[in-house]
Amino acid sequence: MRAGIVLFPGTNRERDMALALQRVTGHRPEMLWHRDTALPAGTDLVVLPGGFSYGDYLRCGAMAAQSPIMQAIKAFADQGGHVLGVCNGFQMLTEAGLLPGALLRNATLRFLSMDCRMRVERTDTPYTNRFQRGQVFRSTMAHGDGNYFADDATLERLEGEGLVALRYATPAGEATAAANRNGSARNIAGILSPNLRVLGLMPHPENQVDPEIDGTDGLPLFESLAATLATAAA
Amino acid sequence: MTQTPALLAPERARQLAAEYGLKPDEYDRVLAILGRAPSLCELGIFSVMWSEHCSYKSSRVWLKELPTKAPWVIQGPGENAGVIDIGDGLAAVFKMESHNHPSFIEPYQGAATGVGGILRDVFTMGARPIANLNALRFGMPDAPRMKQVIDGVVRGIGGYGNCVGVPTVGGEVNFHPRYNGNPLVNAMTVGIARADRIFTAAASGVGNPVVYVGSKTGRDGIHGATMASTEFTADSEEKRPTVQIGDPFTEKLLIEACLELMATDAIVAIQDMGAAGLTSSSVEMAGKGGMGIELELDRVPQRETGMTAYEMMLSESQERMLMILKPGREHVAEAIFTKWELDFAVIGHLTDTGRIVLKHKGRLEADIELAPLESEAPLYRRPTAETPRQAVLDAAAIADPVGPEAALLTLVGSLDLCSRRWIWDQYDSMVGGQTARRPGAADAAIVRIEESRRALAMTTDCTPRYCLADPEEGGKQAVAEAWRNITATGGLPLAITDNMNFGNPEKPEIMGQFAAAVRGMAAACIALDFPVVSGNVSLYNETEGRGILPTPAIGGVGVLDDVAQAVGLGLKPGLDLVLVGET
Amino acid sequence: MKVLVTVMPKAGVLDPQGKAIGHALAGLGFAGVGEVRAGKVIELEVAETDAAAAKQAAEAMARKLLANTVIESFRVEIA
Amino acid sequence: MKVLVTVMPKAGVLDPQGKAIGHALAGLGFAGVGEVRAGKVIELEVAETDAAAAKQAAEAMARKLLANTVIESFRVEIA
Ligand SMILES: Nc1ncnc2c1ncn2[C@@H]1O[C@H](COP(=O)(O)OP(=O)(O)O)[C@@H](O)[C@H]1O
Repeated sequence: MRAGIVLFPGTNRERDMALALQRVTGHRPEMLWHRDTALPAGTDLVVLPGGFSYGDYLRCGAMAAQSPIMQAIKAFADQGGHVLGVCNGFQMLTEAGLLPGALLRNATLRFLSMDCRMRVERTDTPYTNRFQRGQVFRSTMAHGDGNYFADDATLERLEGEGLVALRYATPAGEATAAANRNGSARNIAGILSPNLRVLGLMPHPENQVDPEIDGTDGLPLFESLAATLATAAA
Repeated sequence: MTQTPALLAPERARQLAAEYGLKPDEYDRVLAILGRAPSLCELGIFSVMWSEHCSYKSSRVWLKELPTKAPWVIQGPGENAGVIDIGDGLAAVFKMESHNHPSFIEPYQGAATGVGGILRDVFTMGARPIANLNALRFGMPDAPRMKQVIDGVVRGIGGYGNCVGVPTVGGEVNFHPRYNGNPLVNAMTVGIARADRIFTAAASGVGNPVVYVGSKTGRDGIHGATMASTEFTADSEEKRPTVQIGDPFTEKLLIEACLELMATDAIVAIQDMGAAGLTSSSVEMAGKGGMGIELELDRVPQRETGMTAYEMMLSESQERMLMILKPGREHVAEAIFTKWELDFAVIGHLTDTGRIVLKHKGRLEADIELAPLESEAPLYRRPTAETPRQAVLDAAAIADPVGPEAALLTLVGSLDLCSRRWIWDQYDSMVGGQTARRPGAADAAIVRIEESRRALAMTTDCTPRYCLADPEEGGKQAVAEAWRNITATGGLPLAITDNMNFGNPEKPEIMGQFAAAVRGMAAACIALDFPVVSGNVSLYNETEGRGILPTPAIGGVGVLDDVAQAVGLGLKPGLDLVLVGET
Repeated sequence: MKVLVTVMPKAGVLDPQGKAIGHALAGLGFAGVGEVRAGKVIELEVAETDAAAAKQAAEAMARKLLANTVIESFRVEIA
Repeated sequence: MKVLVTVMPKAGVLDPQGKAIGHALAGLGFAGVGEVRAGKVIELEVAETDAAAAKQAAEAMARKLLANTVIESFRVEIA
């Protein structure tokens, strides 16, 4: 796997993400700069990590979505490249139009930093093939604007095409309102592009990859990617 | 260029000095040092440098009693933050600082800028901040404005820490009516540096450039007294002293840019612009190095038009740093700061005159000899009155009116003991991916050091009602509790920082509390081999003419050689409970 | 010249902030307040001296950056 | 009746959001943009039918809740 993590002014979870990827690939991914206009040759995964790009001013991810590197990432995605956006990265993907909808202010109007659980809606994707279908895994969220919104037609299309990857759920796997702390439409925690290669999600599975820190619940996501991209490269 | 700045008329100067908080005899010393009347700018510099906040004039004689040495102490009090050796060539850099008054005026911004300030103290020394903690004291929730204060302070701490990407991993909160009009907001930052790459503030090298980086300077926080000054003629709205607003986004860029520059060999000395920003940073850097400094204020990046020398020197605009660079390295630094989209300006150079010389618009605005500014600074051993000892209660003689079950429920539901989850649920405690024990999970927070097996255990502690009853025992207890909290996680306690929050030091009973608390802290620190490496003093905390509870907040840091040794609070079925110590 | 760009949540888009404000106003005893919507206003000082041209430029800025038309609508005024 | 309350950072108070927006607009190639200030607008639907009374009520709401007068100023308009 040749992964690149994009650094924007205000990005702050790039090192967390690098450690998670290193754990599954054995080597450090490359750091890319928001002003770059091209991706390094041979890149097969671009990660837009969490943080507060441009301070979350105006709208989360809005200014980052206009960065020079985003043109290259759009082209990369159009050609079937894998793009993972986590938290602020998910917000950028919607702002850049790579994924539909928008992330609104949390329904509680507060920053939410806490455990959450997500149900895996399908396992035939590059990001989820190491999970069991319907498996519930724990992660942490840390965001002020993670309330997924899309109009009804878009939501119907996402559901119809099976593009909802992850939903907030109880430990027993029920997508209840109580499990949905930020108020997201239909408990949506993460969505995919139609070719299943672009994933945006709000929680931080990169913080659950180490038994000494906070358990390894998030590790299958990265193992899935490593498996997918190892096969692709072979 | 004239040889002396425009001087204030003698009567006017004396009157302004009083307005700026200089006592008559303090002002006489100003006159003696200068040998003439001051300019407005000079008077401003004396008044901030000799303020309680910058000079520690009431507390210094007592603070000297605290033990500050141990084989593992690399840097004790006196720099921007304390530094200890934690093994493997690594150092922990930490300090705690108060932002009490600003947090009452504007809770969100006051608390946010408090976090920003303490972060700068730590990364200034070359450390990457890896954890934030806090120690909060609020009034009763039903007191006027207090709910907004509590909400604003918590949001402000989270808003700043979350955005800069430093996990907020611990803290403590108390409620008491004596904080109704004067809440306490103490913020602590812990960073990690290479033990052989610590940066300090002492300037050296005649001719070396003085460089300003970060945000532009505005009229933020310039003390209200200036409004009365007839120097200003423009409309008052425009000249109003304004609240400092935090910009954590800029701070994040500043952290990355400074650490990037520190990896080169361009920096001679560096200091953040905290309270009285440009004044204290330039005076301290030159003073510590025994140098002179000359600044061209026209080159200071300015956010507003028409700023005077006085305003620039006293501005408390946030997210700014001052550096001395090696000759010819300006371009290295400029490239880095431009990449991070921050302001960068060479605003002066070091001299061998031992004086601070400020020029603005072709005029000399200040020319002060630095040595006496420090050596002649007022220092007081204020009268103290011992806190009367209270009779020891006989536990056996106290009836139990409610029974243990009801008592337990009352305790668990009390403000001081109820769950703090609603607070830490707003703080990102995981960013960085190294938090092994978050709030609520252990007696001290545990954060692993990247690319190392080692971890730090960190805690903040103080029980103000103990300190009220007996400040000496309360001081001891606060240190001991920090030590115990670290020990209980498997950590080896190494050193503390402190934040001494007290009332009006001119009242003997308050100064007595202060002296006794220091005595107690010192005794505990010596007994536990737990030295003080940094700290902060906040005096004049009064609510309705009454001092707050004496609150010597302690921030403790310890090390675990291997994060796998960390012990948390969670009980597992089948384990035995063992009680250690006398009950 | 000063240009004001006002950005509001679109009808049908959840506005938790507006809802919370409405709730708080009722709690403070302000009666007769119906729907509350919370939006943003961005005040731009522009060098352009022709009002129509300034308005057009501000509209372009709004479409490109200041508003997210998936969830927001905007209007531009010359102040 | 609809009432608009516009809340802006006071003159002289740092506006990091406005600064970042200005920076981004310049980066996108919009020339001639000077100072940018970012504020909030709150749109209230009120039962009151007398414009002066509605304005007065909204001013009271702004002072009490909608604006933080330590750092923000506000203006009220009838839409
Ligand atoms: N202001 C705060 N910020 C972050 N964490 C806090 C704060 N106050 C309390 N906590 C956390 O809540 C937990 C319980 O606090 P406290 O009752 O003071 O603990 P203890 O008595 O064990 O020191 C601790 O993990 C502490 O770090």
